[in-house]
Amino acid sequence: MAKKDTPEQAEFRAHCRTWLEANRPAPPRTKLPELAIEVSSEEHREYLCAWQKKCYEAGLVACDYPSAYGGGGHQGFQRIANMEMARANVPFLINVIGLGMAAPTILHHGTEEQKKRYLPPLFAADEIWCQGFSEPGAGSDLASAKTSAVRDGDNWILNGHKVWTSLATFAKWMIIIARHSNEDKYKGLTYFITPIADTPGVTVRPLVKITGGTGFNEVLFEDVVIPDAMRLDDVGKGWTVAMTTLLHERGAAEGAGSGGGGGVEDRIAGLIELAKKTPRGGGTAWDDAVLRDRIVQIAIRAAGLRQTARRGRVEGLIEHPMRLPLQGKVVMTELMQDAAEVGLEITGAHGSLYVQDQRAPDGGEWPLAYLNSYGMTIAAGTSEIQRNILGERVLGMAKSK
Amino acid sequence: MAKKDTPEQAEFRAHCRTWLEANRPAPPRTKLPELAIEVSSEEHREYLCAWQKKCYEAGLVACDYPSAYGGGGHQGFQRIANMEMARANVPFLINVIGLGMAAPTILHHGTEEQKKRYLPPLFAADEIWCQGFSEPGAGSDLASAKTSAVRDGDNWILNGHKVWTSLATFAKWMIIIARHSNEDKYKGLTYFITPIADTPGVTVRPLVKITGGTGFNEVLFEDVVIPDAMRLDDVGKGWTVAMTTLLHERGAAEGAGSGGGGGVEDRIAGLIELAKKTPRGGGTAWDDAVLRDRIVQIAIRAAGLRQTARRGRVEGLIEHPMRLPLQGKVVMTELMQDAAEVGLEITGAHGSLYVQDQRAPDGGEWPLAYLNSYGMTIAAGTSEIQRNILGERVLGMAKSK
Amino acid sequence: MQPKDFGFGEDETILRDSVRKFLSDALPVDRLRKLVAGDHVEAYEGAAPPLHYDESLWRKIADLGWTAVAVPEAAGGAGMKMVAIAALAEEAGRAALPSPLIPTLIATCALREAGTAGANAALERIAGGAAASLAITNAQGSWEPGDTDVVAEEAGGQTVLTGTAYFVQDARKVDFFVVAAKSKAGVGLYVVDVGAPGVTIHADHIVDLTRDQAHVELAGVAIESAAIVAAPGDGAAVLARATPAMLVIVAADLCGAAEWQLQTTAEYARVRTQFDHPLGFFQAVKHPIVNMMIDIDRAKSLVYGAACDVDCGEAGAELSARMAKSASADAAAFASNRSVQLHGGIGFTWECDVHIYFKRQMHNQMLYGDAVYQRAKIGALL
Amino acid sequence: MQPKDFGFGEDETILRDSVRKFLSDALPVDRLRKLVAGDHVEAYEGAAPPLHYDESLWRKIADLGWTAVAVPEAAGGAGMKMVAIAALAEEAGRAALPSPLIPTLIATCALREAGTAGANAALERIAGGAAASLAITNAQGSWEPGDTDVVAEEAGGQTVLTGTAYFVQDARKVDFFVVAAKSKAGVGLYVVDVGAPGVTIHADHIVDLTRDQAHVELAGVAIESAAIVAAPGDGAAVLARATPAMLVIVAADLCGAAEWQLQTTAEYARVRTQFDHPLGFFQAVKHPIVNMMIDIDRAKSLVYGAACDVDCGEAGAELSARMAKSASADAAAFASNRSVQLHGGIGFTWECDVHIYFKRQMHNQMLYGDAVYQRAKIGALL
Repeated sequence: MAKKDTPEQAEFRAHCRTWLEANRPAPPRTKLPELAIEVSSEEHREYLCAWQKKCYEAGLVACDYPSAYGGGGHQGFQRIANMEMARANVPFLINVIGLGMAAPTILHHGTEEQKKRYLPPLFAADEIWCQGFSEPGAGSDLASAKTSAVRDGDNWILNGHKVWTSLATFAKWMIIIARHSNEDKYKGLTYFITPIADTPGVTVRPLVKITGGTGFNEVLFEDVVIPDAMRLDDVGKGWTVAMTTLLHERGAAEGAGSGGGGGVEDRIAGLIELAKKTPRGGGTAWDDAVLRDRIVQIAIRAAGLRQTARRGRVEGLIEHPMRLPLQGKVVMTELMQDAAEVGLEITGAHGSLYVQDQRAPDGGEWPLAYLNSYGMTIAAGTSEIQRNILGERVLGMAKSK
Repeated sequence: MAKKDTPEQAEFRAHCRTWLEANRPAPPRTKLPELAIEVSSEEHREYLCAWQKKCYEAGLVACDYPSAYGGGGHQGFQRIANMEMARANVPFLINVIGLGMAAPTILHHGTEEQKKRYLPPLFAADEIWCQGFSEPGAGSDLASAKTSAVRDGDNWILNGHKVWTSLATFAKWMIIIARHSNEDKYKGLTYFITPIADTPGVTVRPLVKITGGTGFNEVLFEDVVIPDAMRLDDVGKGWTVAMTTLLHERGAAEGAGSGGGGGVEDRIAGLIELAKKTPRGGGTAWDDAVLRDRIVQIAIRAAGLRQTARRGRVEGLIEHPMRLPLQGKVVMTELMQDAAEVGLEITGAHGSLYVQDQRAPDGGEWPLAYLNSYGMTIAAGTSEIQRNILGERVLGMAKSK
Repeated sequence: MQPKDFGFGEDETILRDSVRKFLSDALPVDRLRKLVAGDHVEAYEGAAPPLHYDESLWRKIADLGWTAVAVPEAAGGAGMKMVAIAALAEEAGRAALPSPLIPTLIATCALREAGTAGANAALERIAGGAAASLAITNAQGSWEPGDTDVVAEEAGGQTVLTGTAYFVQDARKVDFFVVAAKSKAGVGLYVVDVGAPGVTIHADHIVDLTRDQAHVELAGVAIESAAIVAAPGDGAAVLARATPAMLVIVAADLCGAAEWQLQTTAEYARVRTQFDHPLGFFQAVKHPIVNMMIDIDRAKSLVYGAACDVDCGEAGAELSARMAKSASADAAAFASNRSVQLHGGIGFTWECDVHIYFKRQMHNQMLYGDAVYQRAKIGALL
Repeated sequence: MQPKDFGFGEDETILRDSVRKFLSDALPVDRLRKLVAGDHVEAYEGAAPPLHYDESLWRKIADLGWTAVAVPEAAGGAGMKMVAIAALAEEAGRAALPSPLIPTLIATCALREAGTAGANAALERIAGGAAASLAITNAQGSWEPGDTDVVAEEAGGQTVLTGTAYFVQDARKVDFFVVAAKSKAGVGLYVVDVGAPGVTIHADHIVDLTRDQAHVELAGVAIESAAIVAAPGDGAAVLARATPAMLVIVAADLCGAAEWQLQTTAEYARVRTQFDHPLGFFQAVKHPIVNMMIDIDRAKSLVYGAACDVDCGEAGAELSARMAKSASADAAAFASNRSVQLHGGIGFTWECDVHIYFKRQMHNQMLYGDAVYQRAKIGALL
């Protein structure tokens, strides 16, 4: 059964609702991207940092973290704040890697000093975080990371190459796993916080996506010196700490997925609208029964996603606690991909026209969205890895690797 | 480029054509099953054995085997005979396991005596063969066979349990792999010919299919004594000999697949006819654009199969020699399955009615064919195993096991 | 505003748990197998279709009050919500229950919409343990009310029904039919007892082993006024209002059976070893099973969403119920396909239980319109 | 009776091998990348769409006689069969060749069907190395001849064309257009030189990096009688007769590019290691790649079957060509999807070549009707 709000929670919910209604920001000059990890313009960064800070100051961010570290000190408030922010359809929080991955990891494995130093500005979006796990040779297989950390007195010297680092152009800090020893694949890893912005030896290079746009980066480390005080947990505990991070990745992905508010709903509504306005034969694409059947299949999947989000909170209708939560990423991203593909199909010959073309339907959104969708089915654990996780953790089948 | 017939081959082709036209048998009293391995009635056995014998006597069977062993002693004749039999749409040859698997294995690994003893009656369908590889615990993983063969002087004592043995109720002989040693998974296997009919200790039990019908069997061996002279090749060579058999399994599957002549073509024609005659809404199911699109997809796949069979013989249009041949089984059986499923869908509520029901469309063929189709996608190497083989042998990817 | 939890609270959870417990005790799969698939020759080759039916089990079910669950309290029932009925149907599907429960629940939902004395009397019988089934489908398989092949005529102040209703579910297990018949004034609905003079039940030979289907011939069956559920002209609207509930029940049954297929196949993948690994090690096995789960979860969420729409009297209930049926039918088709295929050789045999569920799914997928049919209807609503 | 080998004999094999050899030497993928994807900003964000074109390569191609392949011998060409043209197009797809070869072959096939002096003159130009493109599609993207937005009027004994042709392929790389224009007498076809007075080429901003597309504005373009390919009223039939050949050419291009996607992805699966295994060890990688291959082989077989039907003048050529296009478009869509996904992170980057093919496939899938469109047409023919 869905948990009923306690009186305090009910009061907090009301607060969120009132505050959000009163403080909804005007939209930025140019349209926000769908996902926080796709933010690439300085204008959007500024706008979104200011918005997160305002939400934090209103008590809608870090509600359940201890107040000693800048949190609200409550229990079960963040879920409510998230629900209300989604409901109010306000912009997303930009520091998504920080909130979703770095903060819980630091809370769990950090020293008292680390928690006090890093968490408050993270919550306020005064300092943006990024994450350095993937490398050119270690995509899905994170434990084969080769970036090295060599002890040098009270310091460590980092050398290596990280890829897929969203938000790195804006980030002050990165959470990173590095190899201090080659003896054991897993026990040879140690976990650090490393500075990114204005740091000697660090090069952030935006990677170009297949869309032609940027939005994620590669980060090169050349003899980067960091003090031992920036190590998280013990030497050799890197893999364990990384597991804590990944445990929270889903949350980050969900946060990222909620995008500019109702990404999926917008996409589906747009799809139906597109079909109804696109001429085909004597009528519109919507009159084509085969296309309509496809669109309806997409609409059913979207409705299913909505009802599953609802069912996920009804204990009596759940078979396994992780069964619905672990599905979220793969179901949502594959739906967005298929929806974009059907949209592209509807546009027919016009699907050849890209964003700069004045005659491109919906400003070229459909080919752009379709190309971009592969970032979603690949990043943060490919769909293939997600299916492994579901089969192994929920259905108890043998590990495939 | 397609090989041109030599003058001898051209003459043989003309002979096949004339003979088949003159000797086409009247259909049996009840309809033949789709595949040789599904023959289960004595009436059909008799009819089909007589037909194969007649074909053999006319020189259309075993054309390329040495004449010393009852063959025709030619080269490249069998392909022509097969093409002409398919073209003439005559009944299939019943001794499909014998021709496709046992005969080439015996030719390759048998002694002179074995070849002379077993091959001629095999070709004439005087003796039907079956195959004993699969066991309850060893389906796709044949090398884990547990049926034991224990040496006892000049004899071997067999104990074990084989499943999926098509034609066992009619068979005089079985080719079988058995374990003579537990030391090595592969080198512990030896290959035998074993009698089946009227043999003490052998129990043939028809297995019931999900259709409710029979057609394949399990065979139990309890202290069955066979002379060492029935061993094929050396002790410990069982796996190697089995590989020879499996190399020819595709041929057997193709032979089996050609069924009563043009199984796929008949199925597709039937599907379109069904749609055109099935009332739906104001018109017929064929008027439903979504269903029609599905049927057309099936028809395209069937046309593809036809053109691929043609292309398989044009050297200039082939990328890899095994690429098309190794696809045949999985492509054909999955097409048949999907076609039956669409047929079932077309029949709507009437799809609930089974073969005994007088109102069942096409005599209940569609649910029956759909259920039966799983035998085809599972037997003789599941579709999953077929895809492994294609990925490994044709595309050079790493073995998945 | 709708309840966030679909209104699926404590009462519903208790009902569902008790149903699941009862069925897993009373009808474990080996007992089910013996009951419906004991003899393959008798199953499909007999002159008359077999009636695989444990009547004592059915009496226990009626005594437990499951037939009364959907009956309004005013007619002596429990008057539970659609989400509870969905849960009951889901469990029936999970157990592949061979009983007239599903048609009775469906008939109940139709009767609830009529609001007549005749309907009320029929509901009271169901609350008391009687089983019922709709007899509304014509020879072509259409259940659009106006398409019925049964004609109602007035003769001597009485209504007389003539014609045949087809695809009547569990016809040989129920006590009465709710028949749709047309006359000049339109379609009416009538209660006809299975033993009434003029009624002949012709059992169909069907694929599904867990149910019973027939065409029911009505040769001048006289209807008393107390047996009129909906007067001529009112029947079509009653059935239209009941459609979302009917679809939710079939969809829930599909989901429950698909869950059984999922769990059974996953278990097989955990224990069966090939090439020195459990089957589930291989992604060609693991990933399709995960896809089964994803499909089922989508369908199940849609079922409870639609049930809640029915409970809340939402105008959108037809849309959401058709979505639920479409998603459930597709999930079931895929679950059936993979459950047989991934069991390999054994999955193709009569002795392996997967075929029992496979066939029940085939039947339910088509019942009251398959996925393509539902999507065509949805397209018109979007 | 049709040749068993599609008529694909020695001459065709020699042509195909020489084309493949030339392109793999002249345009290896790193050279292709530099040519069409050197700068992502210039590719998509410039005010004018870039023209990625190696004209010297094109001159070599013309000198090798590839434009003459489809031109009848009577017009100075090689007069090769459709199966040879298909092989040429397949190789162009495999190399993702950025050139006007494909539109020229398509225009040639249309001109071949006209049988007029004007068509003959145009064919002679192509045999001599000129490039051409059809300009027959309207603003809505329809290439049904009667839908053209260009109007032909008689003025002072001359034909004058006014209007705009849309979705003209490789418009900035060709020497002349074959324009469909309608008048009271019906649709006619006309040769219009790219530099003729009144012609303005507006380049489109497109996704595909390997080609060039434009809408071509015709502001009172005067046509001499020698430039009339099909008189008013004859144009629609000419295009209808050319349709199977046009579809075969696009389908062959799709197959060739899909084969590149298959081989490139399989190679990645052989060499890239994750979790201590080459990617191809994992069935979630291996099986989809095998499915790519199966789809491609089906499509390729249909392409050569349809080409042979064209060569044999079969009435069924339209059916088989639409099947080939449908199967090829579906094969390409799947190959594109998996080639990016299975390359993982790198596959989503501009530096990985898979996106170049992905985008060419997207373009070709839609060109002259996508898979769903073709199947609707096929349904009407069955």
